[in-house]
Amino acid sequence: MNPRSCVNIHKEWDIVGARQLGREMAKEIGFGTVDQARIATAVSELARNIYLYAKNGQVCFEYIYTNSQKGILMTAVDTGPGIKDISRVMQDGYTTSGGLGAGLPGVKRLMDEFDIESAAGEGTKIKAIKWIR
Amino acid sequence: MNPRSCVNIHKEWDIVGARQLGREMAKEIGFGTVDQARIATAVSELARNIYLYAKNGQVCFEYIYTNSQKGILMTAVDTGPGIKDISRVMQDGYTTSGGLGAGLPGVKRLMDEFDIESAAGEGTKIKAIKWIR
Amino acid sequence: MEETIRKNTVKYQKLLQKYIETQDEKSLYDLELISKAFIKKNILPEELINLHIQAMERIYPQLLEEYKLSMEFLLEATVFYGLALQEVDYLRQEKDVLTSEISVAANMQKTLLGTQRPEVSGLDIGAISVPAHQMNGDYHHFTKGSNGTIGIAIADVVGKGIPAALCMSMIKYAMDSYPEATMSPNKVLENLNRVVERNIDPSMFITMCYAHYLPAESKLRLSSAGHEPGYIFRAETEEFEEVRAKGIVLGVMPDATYREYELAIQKDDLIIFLTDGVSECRDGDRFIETEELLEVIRKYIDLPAQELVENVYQYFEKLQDFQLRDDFTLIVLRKEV
Amino acid sequence: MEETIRKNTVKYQKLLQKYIETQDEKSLYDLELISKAFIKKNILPEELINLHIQAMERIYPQLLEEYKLSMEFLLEATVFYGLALQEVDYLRQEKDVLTSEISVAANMQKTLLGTQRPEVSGLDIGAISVPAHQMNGDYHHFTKGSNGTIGIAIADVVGKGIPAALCMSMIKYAMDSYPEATMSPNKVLENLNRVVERNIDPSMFITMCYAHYLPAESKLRLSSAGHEPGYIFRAETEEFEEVRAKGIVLGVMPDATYREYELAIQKDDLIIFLTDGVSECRDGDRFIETEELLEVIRKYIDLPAQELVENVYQYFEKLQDFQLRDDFTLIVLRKEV
Amino acid sequence: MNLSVNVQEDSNVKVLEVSGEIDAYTAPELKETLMPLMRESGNEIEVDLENVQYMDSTGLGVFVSALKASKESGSHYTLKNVQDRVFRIFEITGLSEIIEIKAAIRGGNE
Ligand SMILES: [Mn+2]
Ligand SMILES: [Mn+2]
Ligand SMILES: [Mn+2]
Ligand SMILES: [Mn+2]
Repeated sequence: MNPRSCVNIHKEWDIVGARQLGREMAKEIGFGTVDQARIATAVSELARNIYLYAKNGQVCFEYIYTNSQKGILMTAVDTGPGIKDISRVMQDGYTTSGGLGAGLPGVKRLMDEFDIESAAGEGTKIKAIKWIR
Repeated sequence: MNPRSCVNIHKEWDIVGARQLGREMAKEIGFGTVDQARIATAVSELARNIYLYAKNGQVCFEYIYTNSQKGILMTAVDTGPGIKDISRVMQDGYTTSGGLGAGLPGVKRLMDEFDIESAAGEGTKIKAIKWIR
Repeated sequence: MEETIRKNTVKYQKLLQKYIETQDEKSLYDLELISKAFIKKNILPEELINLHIQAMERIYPQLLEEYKLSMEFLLEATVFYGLALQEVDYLRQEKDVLTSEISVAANMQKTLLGTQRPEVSGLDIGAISVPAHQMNGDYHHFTKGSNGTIGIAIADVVGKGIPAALCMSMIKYAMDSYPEATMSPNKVLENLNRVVERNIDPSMFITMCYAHYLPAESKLRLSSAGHEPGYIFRAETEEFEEVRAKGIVLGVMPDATYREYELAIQKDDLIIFLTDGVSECRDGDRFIETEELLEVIRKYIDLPAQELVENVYQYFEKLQDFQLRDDFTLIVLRKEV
Repeated sequence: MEETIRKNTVKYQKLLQKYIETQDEKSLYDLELISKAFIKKNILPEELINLHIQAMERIYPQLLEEYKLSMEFLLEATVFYGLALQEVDYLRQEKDVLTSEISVAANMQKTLLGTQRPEVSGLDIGAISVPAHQMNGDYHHFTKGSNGTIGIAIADVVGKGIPAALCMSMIKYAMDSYPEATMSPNKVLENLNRVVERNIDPSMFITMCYAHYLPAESKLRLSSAGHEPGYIFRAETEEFEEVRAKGIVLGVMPDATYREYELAIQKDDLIIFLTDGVSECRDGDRFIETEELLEVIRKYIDLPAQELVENVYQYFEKLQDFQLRDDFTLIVLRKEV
Repeated sequence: MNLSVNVQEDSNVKVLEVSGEIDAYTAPELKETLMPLMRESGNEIEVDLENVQYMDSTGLGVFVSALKASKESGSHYTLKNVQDRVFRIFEITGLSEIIEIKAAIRGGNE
């Protein structure tokens, strides 16, 4: 069985909750200190996006396994305004955080796999995976 | 009186000697840890340039004082091939160190004032000042 | 910067102390916010380490000498990280300057190459030209002669981007000096070829198709300088007919000559011109086949000409994940009467 | 990357231990070399901190728990520094793509605008044109008519860089279509003005001076479209004479007309044409004065024409700290007989 | 070098007080303020260049496009207090013939 744990994001404090859950699950399955910190940072970015732009949403974590690897999958879902121009927000240098290399391109860098689906008016769904090295 | 101390640069080991002298003089006059490290790094870059491209040269240090400030002045002189296109080597991104942000633009950043004179075939003279904050 | 550091030293120290005592996630979240602010204010990694050292010295005044030394060592190791980081600002500025310069040039090019679809009763014309980058290396142009002849030019410079765009303007200015409507298509190409050959870089060339549509006679006369073949959709059979015209590209042979082809056009026939940015669209690593392109055109064939070309463009834009690999130009003319 | 870290962990640990024991500069120098290698291999700051933690744990197995926690905290603080650093790579790549595209275009432009100084016995011609950025928004061109007339064109588009360069090619192609040698200077400008006015962006214009030198009659005929005044150095008096010709810039008034001026040239006189990139050089925040420019020219006045212009250029290049603010074009003609 | 543009409304006349250097980097700022006013119909605008010591051809370009826009909108502008170095380039380019520069209060040129 592969339990899935989620944190609802409504207020800023929930970002901390999501980070904590993500970090604990990452530690549990065997990620090192550096990767724990990176996963927590990625969670922050996703949760903060929900908090700032969609107001309501959820960040979920689950373990994933392949024949040769194990890792953590995080899913951030919201029913906010959605992203009109995905290629633009995924552009490096274009970040809501004013060019810190963060934002969604930052999440993509911190994690190993990244996928985004969004429709204007319908919300956004982001999946990101980090594998244990 | 303002004594001037110099280190001749012939071999790689001399780079270490120049760093040491620069750091000691910087510490002596009251620079903090961060600035000591930056000054040492700037010395490294200048001394290494001499060692790699001019073979022979000298790095000198002296204290300088104005009414309101005191600081350290370093002078790197060589009689090497000189720099043909100064504007090009002073360009960011163009560095002999392969884009680490170092090279001469790096020295300029690490120090507060920077001046370069060079003539092809006659060698190069670089002056750089760091003021105590 | 000094000010920010001083203000944040206390905050950092408190957070650090709290974290050492409780290891709570909240302190780490607050730390994230501080560290972001640091980067925004250009506080370099070595300064962060120094701030950490100072905080530790206050929290643990009896800290081991070895610890302090180890931190000085670490600080030293981060100086180059700081230097590398400072390049971000510089690079971003440089890139912005170039990008804005290019966008000004792209706008100029738009003004310069702007062409109006001529209003001709009984002829429905649609045209779209979208550059892969900011500047267009495809060219198209319409003219309407006093005798009613419609001139249609479509061209593609080798490559794309700024060099292609620069080259493109050559065609524009050279064409400006010709009495197009009265000069036969092959003569237009022969003249252009001489200009291009004289002025173009040896590694470049231009493909071009020039056509006259004669409404009174319902005839299309065209010549091609190595350009992508066009098509005629025959209303009667509902089949596409390839319009292949022989001729060498512009800019290679100083004295090239071109043949003129003549085709009869029937009511409701559709004349199609395009550049290889249309015919060589890619779906992932796969190139689309001609049949596929024609099927897409067929799909929208009943639409007014301008809607037709726009729909075809949108189809391929999406197929290619919104990233054009080459300039895309598509022109259609429908004989309505 | 893993591999580099592993290899360097041992080295880092040894250096750290040595430094803690002896505090020698040599370890710090070696550390510098390692840290440079780390950055080159994209080892991020948080990984460096982690490597430091591991080294310390090995050197001091009984290290305080507080120390370890403080280092974890520091590691966390550096994650954003790592992200910002990664942007450097990305930005550098983007910039390189643009720069190389522009440099291809700049080379094309050089081929395109290339002009030969005509060989005329008794006339020594020197010309230099250096763009401030990669592409040139200044234009100059020489022609030699069958009647011996030397045509000299010098022009400057508003602004510099790519947009100016794109615009510049308009002059080139339009000029190509004129029988320059037999058309009077004012007619050349009037014709060009119509082309420019039709095609140029409303916020742009071009200044231009067009001249004919008639060796047989020792006369200079010229017209100016708002261009920077030229000079004649009179050998007899050793004084500079300003050549101010009235006329509005190209591209503003559709039906502008230009006056033709005629000057007699004596043996050893020097005719000087320039763009405002020469006359508006800056020394720091100070603009040079006309007298200063003329003094510099005077300094090199005995040199052959080409050496003269090159020396003047080098003088101002150095004065401006090797950073041209505008395209720089200087032409001189010396009547030797 | 920065450029600042202040708009003063002074009994039917809008006065643009410009100060700083007008070059390729700052000209867009002037353009953003001046052009919308020029495109509106019936505006009377004075551009005060007393505090502009330097202007390059990009700056002239702004005034050229303002002139072209004014022909369509029927708005009108004049320049005043133009400094010597700046006036020189209006003169050289022949633009002083088609752009109204208020001679009476032109600082230092008369
Ligand atoms: Mn192309
Ligand atoms: Mn193509
Ligand atoms: Mn220019
Ligand atoms: Mn200029």
